[in-house]
Amino acid sequence: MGNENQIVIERHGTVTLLDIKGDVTSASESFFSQAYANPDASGARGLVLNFSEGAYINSGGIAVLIQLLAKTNKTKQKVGITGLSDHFKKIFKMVGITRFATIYDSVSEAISAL
Amino acid sequence: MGNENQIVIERHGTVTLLDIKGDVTSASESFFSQAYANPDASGARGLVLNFSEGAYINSGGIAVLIQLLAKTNKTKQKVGITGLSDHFKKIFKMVGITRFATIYDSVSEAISAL
Amino acid sequence: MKEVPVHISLPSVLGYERIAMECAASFAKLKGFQPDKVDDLKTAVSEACMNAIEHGNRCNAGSNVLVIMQFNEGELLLWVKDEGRGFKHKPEEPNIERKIMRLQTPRGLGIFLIKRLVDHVDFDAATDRGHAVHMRLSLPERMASNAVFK
Amino acid sequence: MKEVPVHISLPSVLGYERIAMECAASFAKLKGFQPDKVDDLKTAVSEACMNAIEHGNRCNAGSNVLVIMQFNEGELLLWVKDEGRGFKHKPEEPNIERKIMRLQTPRGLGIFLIKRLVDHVDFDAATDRGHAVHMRLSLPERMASNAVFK
Ligand SMILES: Nc1ncnc2c1ncn2[C@@H]1O[C@H](COP(=O)(O)OP(=O)(O)O)[C@@H](O)[C@H]1O
Ligand SMILES: Nc1ncnc2c1ncn2[C@@H]1O[C@H](COP(=O)(O)OP(=O)(O)O)[C@@H](O)[C@H]1O
Repeated sequence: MGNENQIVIERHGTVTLLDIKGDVTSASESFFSQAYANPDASGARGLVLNFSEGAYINSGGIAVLIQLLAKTNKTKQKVGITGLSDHFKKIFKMVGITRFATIYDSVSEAISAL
Repeated sequence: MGNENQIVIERHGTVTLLDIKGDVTSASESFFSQAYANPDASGARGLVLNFSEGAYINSGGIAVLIQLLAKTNKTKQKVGITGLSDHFKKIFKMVGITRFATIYDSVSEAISAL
Repeated sequence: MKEVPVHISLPSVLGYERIAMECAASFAKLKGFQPDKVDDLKTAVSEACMNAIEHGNRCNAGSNVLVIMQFNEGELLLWVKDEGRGFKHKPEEPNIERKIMRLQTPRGLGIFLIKRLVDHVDFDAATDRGHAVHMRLSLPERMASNAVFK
Repeated sequence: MKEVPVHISLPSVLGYERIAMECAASFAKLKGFQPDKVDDLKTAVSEACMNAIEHGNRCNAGSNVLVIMQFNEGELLLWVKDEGRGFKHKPEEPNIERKIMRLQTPRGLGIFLIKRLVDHVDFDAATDRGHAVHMRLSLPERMASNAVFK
């Protein structure tokens, strides 16, 4: 597809931050599934997915996110999403992502809410 | 050419700020000459030209700036330039604009230096 | 007078949809569309181009995707053409609950988004050869363009 | 294998150079060029397109400017074609002191900038018809592209 991600994993007590650097497309699939395979992610009570400012996110990337939410829904993990522009907030609502994850304005807000 | 400018004129003692909103192209000519015609600009000891972040500046716009600097050079007004990205700082140096105007990192720095 | 349209042709390689997307964004800005509308168009064009690359041209790098953009009477008109045969069947409506339950593919969101982001779309527009998607985005109040751009 | 090039055709209207500029920027990013190089290319492409619009096609909106972009072996190759006859005479070198003294036109900076911003430029490149400017920008170390983009 044309991009690489770097996903930095950071534990904050029972909540784990996945800091997603780069664009999110179908090429992000392995990066997401590897990040989630980390016990800090799959074992956390809550997950915060922080997207990078100005990132390009397409429907292939949203599909990758849905695959992740399918997993967190099964394990009943709460998911917060941060770093989205107004445009992508709107897109995520349109698609229904916001029924399975909550959008927050900042990482710290998301961490304390989850 | 395809754009309009708004140039806000602000006196700060003997120095006048020309806050240039929008892209700078050959279409900016009348906006620049009108702004300079204002006594607050033509009569100031020093002028600060603040370009907007992310503005598109092309050689036609630089030519408009050179026309202004031809006037300030005659009247021996000092000129400071702010708001440029690293790319346009480089371009302004290449062309030699920096021999007739000084680039500053912020408007307040420019105002106190002039 | 109608302006000569802008044409872009791209190889059918995923990722290249970004070029058409930025081109369309810059065209829309030039015509006076506001940032939120430009963002809508970007996503719509990117999704339509990805479909042309993936489904229309089956990622055959030798096949081109052609994007045509024109502005006329307050409307931005855009075509995305591929060398395929168009839709085999009407795509299933995405359902997020079913996707999360893995009862539906996580994909299948492109058409859904395009429909919601532009003012009009025809997924099976007439074209001399191959298949075309046609979309239209209206400039609110039809003010900016002629006032700001001569 | 050489990739199929990206083509953009624009009407000869000042302002439209921005479309080619954004297209080239997005192509260069896709190929792994760093932001400073992308900015250099943007200015070079914008200036070459403005010249094609103004001097090559004399702002005749019915004449097209064609921009072709290709990436090959670590190099971005770009052509800007107009329908004119090319340079009548070698343009005068810009001299800022003379410009400030009004002994030289304030214009005449485009060619000067293009020469300094790309790795190679030919202002009189061979073309079947009309006139073309050809430029080349090398990817430092030739790493990014093949590693990051399949
Ligand atoms: N240009 C096209 N040519 C042929 N079929 C298409 C085209 N665009 C879309 N389709 C069909 O419509 C389906 C839904 O497309 P879309 O909603 O964009 O999701 P996705 O591409 O993820 O499958 C595709 O799977 C494909 O079968
Ligand atoms: N595509 C072209 N076709 C014909 N002449 C050109 C072309 N590009 C540039 N020129 C000539 O070179 C001169 C210098 O161009 P340039 O440095 O870009 O400055 P400017 O466009 O401001 O004059 C132009 O004035 C024109 O005479």
